[in-house]
Amino acid sequence: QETIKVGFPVPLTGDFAAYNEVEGARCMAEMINQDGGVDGRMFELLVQDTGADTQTAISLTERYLGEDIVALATIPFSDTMIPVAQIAGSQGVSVIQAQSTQVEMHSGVVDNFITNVAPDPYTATAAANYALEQGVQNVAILTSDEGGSWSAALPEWFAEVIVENGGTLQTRLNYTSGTTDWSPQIAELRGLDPAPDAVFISWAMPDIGILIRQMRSAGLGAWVVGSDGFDDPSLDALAEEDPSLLDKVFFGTLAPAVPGSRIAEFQDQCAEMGMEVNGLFPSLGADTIRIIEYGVQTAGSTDPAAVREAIRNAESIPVMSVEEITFQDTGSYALREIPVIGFENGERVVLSQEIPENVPDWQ
Amino acid sequence: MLEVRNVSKNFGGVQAVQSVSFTVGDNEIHGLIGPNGAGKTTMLNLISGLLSISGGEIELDGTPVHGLPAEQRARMGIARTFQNLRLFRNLSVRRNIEVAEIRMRGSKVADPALLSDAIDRFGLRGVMEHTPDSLPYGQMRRLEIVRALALRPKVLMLDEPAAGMNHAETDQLFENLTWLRARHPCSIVLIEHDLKFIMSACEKLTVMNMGRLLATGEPAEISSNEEVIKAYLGQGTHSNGRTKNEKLETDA
Amino acid sequence: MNPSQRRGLLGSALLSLLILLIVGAYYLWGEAWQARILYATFVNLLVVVGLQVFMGNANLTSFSHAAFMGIAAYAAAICVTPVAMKAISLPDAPWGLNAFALSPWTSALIALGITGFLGLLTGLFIARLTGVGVTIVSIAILVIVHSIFLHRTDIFKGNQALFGIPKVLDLPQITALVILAIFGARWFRESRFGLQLRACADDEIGARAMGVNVYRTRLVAWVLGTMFFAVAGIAYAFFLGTISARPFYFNFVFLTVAMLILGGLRSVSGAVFGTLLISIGLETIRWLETGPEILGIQLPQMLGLSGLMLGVVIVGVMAFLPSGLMGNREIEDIIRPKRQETP
Amino acid sequence: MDYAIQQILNALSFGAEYALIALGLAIVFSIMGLVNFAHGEVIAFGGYSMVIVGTLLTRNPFLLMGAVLLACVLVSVLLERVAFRTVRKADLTTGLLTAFGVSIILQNLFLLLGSPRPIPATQFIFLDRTITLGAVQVSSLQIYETLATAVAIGFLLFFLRRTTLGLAMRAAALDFEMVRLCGLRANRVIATAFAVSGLLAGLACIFIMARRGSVLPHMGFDPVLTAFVACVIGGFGSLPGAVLGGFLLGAVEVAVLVLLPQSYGGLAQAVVFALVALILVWRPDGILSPAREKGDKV
Amino acid sequence: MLEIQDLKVTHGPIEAVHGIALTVAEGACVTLLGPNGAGKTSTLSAITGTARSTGLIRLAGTDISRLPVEARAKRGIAISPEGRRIFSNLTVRENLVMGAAGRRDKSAIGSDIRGWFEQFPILGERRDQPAGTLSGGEQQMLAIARALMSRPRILLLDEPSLGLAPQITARIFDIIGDLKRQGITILLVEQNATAAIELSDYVYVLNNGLISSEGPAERYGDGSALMDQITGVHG
Ligand SMILES: Nc1ncnc2c1ncn2[C@@H]1O[C@H](COP(=O)(O)OP(=O)(O)OP(=O)(O)O)[C@@H](O)[C@H]1O
Ligand SMILES: Nc1ncnc2c1ncn2[C@@H]1O[C@H](COP(=O)(O)OP(=O)(O)OP(=O)(O)O)[C@@H](O)[C@H]1O
Ligand SMILES: [Mg+2]
Ligand SMILES: [Mg+2]
Repeated sequence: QETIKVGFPVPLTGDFAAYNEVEGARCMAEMINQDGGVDGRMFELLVQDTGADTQTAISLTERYLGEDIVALATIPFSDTMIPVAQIAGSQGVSVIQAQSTQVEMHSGVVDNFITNVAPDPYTATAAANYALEQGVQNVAILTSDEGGSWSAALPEWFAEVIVENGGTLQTRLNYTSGTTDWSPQIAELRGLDPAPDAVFISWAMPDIGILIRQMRSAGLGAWVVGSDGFDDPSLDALAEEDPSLLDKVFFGTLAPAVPGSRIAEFQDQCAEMGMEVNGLFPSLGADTIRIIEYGVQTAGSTDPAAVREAIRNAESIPVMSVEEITFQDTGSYALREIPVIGFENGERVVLSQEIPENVPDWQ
Repeated sequence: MLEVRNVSKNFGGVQAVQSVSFTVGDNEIHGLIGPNGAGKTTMLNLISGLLSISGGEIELDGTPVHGLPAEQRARMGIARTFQNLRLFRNLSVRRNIEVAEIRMRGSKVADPALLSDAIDRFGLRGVMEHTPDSLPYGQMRRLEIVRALALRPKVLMLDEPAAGMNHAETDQLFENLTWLRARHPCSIVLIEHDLKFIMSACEKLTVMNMGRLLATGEPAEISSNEEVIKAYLGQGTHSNGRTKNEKLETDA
Repeated sequence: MNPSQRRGLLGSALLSLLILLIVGAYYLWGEAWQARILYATFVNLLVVVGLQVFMGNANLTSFSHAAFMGIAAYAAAICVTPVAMKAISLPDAPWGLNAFALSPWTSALIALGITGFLGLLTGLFIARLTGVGVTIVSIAILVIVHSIFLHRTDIFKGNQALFGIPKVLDLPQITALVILAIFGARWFRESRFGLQLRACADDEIGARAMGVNVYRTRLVAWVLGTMFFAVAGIAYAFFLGTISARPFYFNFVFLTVAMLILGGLRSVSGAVFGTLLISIGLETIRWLETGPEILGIQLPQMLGLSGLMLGVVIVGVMAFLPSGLMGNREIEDIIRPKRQETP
Repeated sequence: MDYAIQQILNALSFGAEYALIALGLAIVFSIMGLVNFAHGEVIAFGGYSMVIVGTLLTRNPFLLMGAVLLACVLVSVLLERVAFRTVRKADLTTGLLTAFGVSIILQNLFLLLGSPRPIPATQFIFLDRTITLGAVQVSSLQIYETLATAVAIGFLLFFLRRTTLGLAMRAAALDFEMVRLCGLRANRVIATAFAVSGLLAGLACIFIMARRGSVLPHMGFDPVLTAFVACVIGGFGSLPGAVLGGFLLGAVEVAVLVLLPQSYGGLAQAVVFALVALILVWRPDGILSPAREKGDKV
Repeated sequence: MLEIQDLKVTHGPIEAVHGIALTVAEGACVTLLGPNGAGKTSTLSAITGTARSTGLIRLAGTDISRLPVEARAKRGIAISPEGRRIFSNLTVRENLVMGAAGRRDKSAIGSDIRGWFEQFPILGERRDQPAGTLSGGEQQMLAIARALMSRPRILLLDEPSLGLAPQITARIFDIIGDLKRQGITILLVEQNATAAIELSDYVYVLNNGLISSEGPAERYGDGSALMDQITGVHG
């Protein structure tokens, strides 16, 4: 019986190891295999570490292509995804990425790319919509060039939606990664008149933890709004110190990973099977497997092109993180509900969940 | 001809050289002597350009050189050795010499056989592929001289070339210098504390003391100069016979 | 040509033979995907040999090579990418950068020119410094260039991909470049500049007193080194088709410096051996990391081993072989030791 | 006006942190000519020990501080023993590269045994309280840090200039064997230097942890890179130079952040490093020491 | 005081001294003569422990050949080494303090330093200058003074007159004479055979790593007979 081979030339070490989608993918593949596979076909994951190096990812890709894979996934950065997709494309194989939100993957540069999530403007819009509901008018955004469009353009999209709805963008402030002292930026924020209602930053731990803490102790009560970078278990540590620190914090993200959600349930199941899956990003790997499962089932074969065709044409594909996603209208990214997550007594709660309609023009 | 006129040098508060003048004639072996710390090495550094002068002038064959960088002076023919050896540790003896010779490659080298003869004469032939570290001290000193010679110097300045050598070796050095002068006529400035060596080798002496010029002249004049005796040679008042010996040798 | 230059030619020829043997082995027995690894190794080899030119001969530590490589890669990429592609990848580029496309040759020449010019400009500063000063300023160059790549996203796309670069080069071409580089670096080492630079490294004052213009010698080596990095950068862009700022930063610097010092920075052969050894070693470790089965024994997964090993190699070499595998020797010194002249 | 004072205070606090780290680098450099890039990993090690001790033994912040200091001192001395002792006689390049190697090893160990994610450790956060003085706000941490730096520099200067052990440290940098010939256990002298540097790293670690509340494998790299630059501006190996360089960098960094138009904000680091490069070209031996003429002397 | 048997000294693969025996009696001054490269410095390095050696080295009856360098120094061996090896970044004064670093009676250090500044006034003038900027001869004086700052039981001097002006050379030999009278044991390596022999009680001549001749100083007269032996000029 043939197997369903999926290649994972991904960073298991180095600065980007936290993306590790293999964790979720392994667990989901194991679950499906234990249930007898996809019409008797078992999943087989080919995994090797790239240390986030593009060259290595590419040579591993070529190697996996020689082993009849159905699809492959790699680090969610376009500088690696594009060449990997180009090479995979030459053999008809698709790249199915679980976490990639970068917009330029959808500019038509490759046609064999599918991502399980929606691009950055969607998260920005969902967050902005919720902020507007809370009466936010005046916003300040913090940007950095270091995270690509995620950290530089995403805040702008957020501001665009706010401004379109009658709000004001008061200022843009800049920062660099590894900031452990935000005093200069906070001094600037304190100088704003009127005081901002919300501060948007698309960034990650630990820097944002420090920012939130320093803002609060400097007496700045504005909402702190963010994107999927906030979706990290270590943010919850702030609640241990003082749950009220997180009271006015929320973020738009890729999928709802809150207590009681499907993702949390999945993580529990994995833990029972002895496979540790931590955090949102690794869990999303399970969606990749579910998407491929659907494709293989529908196509009735492991021919990569047929599988991709099946996935793109599906009205609805059931995945782990949400009930369903679809690629019918978009071709390369999933239209799915974007959750906005906030905190109640330090616990994550879903504040809103929608497929935003008013996404700024990004294409 | 090298002419030093009213040259001074101070390091912060230390007046290492104060308005010193002397002339080294063509083809002359000129001794530069004086007590420790008199400023001899400093004077060499000033002439070779490793230190910039605080005042005065230095001329080589009538061209002022005191404004030029050290490497340019070396190319003009001011070569030197160092009191604390400065050989290229990771280069073989051959290549140590080559570094100095390279400068000459563009121009037509006068007397191409000079180096080869010097290498034989100074006993380096057998160690051409060795690195300096593995050589005995005396041989390193000789290598410094040959290396300086590769610049085909007009003025060759030697800073205590006989330090650490015994009498036999000093004698041999003396012979080598004599040979050298016959083979490659040039002015030689010689700093030494071995008075016997100085007195027999030099045609002219300049004595420095505490940064100042004390006297300059023929060895015979110098050795009978009261001030020089007082400041440098010593008056034989010491308890052991050593200084008397030295005097004797001086007179010889 | 003097004897050391003749030996230099011999040594370069031997190293080239080694390179050709490796490439030959690939064509005979290799699998397609290994071509990538080989190509990447050769790009690194270009960089490491270029590093040897300055770091090895001057015995100064510089970390800016990744920056120069990046500059050349971007310059070549921006010039060569077809206009239609640039409309997608660089829609906001200023100064009409996205309105023209040049032939690969012209693009490469422009990239070399720009990098060389910047090499000269930075060299004017670097050549004045010694010791840690050089390291610091080189780090400054690396950080500044990286910041600009990140900041001017309209031109460089920052950490995002600049894609659509046509694939111009392949294994045969880079093999030729590597061989050229080896001859070049060896020629430099044995040239008057190389010799003078090595003398400066041992004793700067001594060298000046021997008529060596320290400043100019360092400058020449620095600029020449940047040309090697430029070629490597162009080769990188012309093969991969996609570049970003990420690979041209500290990680790459560490890797290449480790390669250089394993082989021994004083020798070109050392640079070559170091690169080959570390590349092979990393491939092996990468395979071991994933927990393969050897002789029926299932090894555990050991992630992070490759990074660890890189550090261990650096520390180990520095401690036990401070001048690297080759030290002062070149390949021909091992195969045909110098005859000692009899006195 | 208040705003200006506020930003000046910020600059001081940035500077104090750099100065503290730079001191740790400078002391090792002045003793054995080693550019210790692994200093940042010593700091990170302090952070990880805090996590371990904090979860296993005690959550008492003061005991934890002791544990962090001890851990940093121990690991610093251990590094000297296993890695740096072998390259003691080697030249600058060798030492620098060894330190790089050690830094890579430690970072990967943290990754392997710890996690690529930040691990929270929030026990020191209580140090970071905002104090309002009129319209100006200062963090208590900023005050502690500036004080700690001042005390450290005072103590170190006294130690190096006035005690035999201090003298021996400086002497060992020049001629290790000769120090032994003078009858001193030179190994111990150098170990002491590393212990002092570890202590400084521990102090810096406490302040950093108080600010960020979590550890990361590469958390030490950036601050040490900056501190390294501070050292060089001040004249490598000079302790007052390190402090001065640290404060100067802090000032430049805040100034660039505040004065540069926000659209150029991404270039802040570039501007800082460009300034550094220019300073170095102007004064190769650091701003404190005008280029000294040495002639043929060493 | 010092007794050496079958001493072999190696520098890496090179054996510089091939098995020599040597005795320095308590309070005596013994001179080691020999051409360049004979192994004189190597012998001294073996005694201080800075060179690798085999054989017996006994100081005041105890075998010290296994002791580390600093322990030997603590037992009273001091050296003014070849190449002077002053601490160039430390000031002149600090160099002297370093010399006394192993000493227990800290109180007398200050007066000892003043004593040396009287002996060598130029050093006094340069007391706060980095020692690296001293002239060659000044450094030599400093090296000797530093060795004596430890108040050693046995003093090893490696070519103390190297680079010194005649007057200072004379002074150095005077000082050595004084030290001898004070009962300090001295092992002297010198190129200046005449002066050295005059001072010393016993003489060893080293050639190519072996002792080629030895005897009481008187036997060598003014040393001129030795000149023929000490000819090993390389080349
Ligand atoms: N770079 C410097 N900085 C400060 N003082 C210096 C420097 N170089 C030399 N001096 C001082 O200048 C004086 C002259 O030194 P110099 O080396 O010229 O003496 P010298 O005549 O060569 O003595 P010797 O015979 O002992 O070698 C010395 O007292 C020395 O301390
Ligand atoms: N560090 C070393 N490495 C290799 N060889 C050495 C080393 N030190 C000394 N030698 C060799 O050992 C031999 C003896 O050297 P040593 O320095 O003991 O001679 P010496 O009698 O003190 O001579 P000099 O009068 O020149 O000081 C020489 O041939 C020398 O080349
Ligand atoms: Mg002198
Ligand atoms: Mg000797």
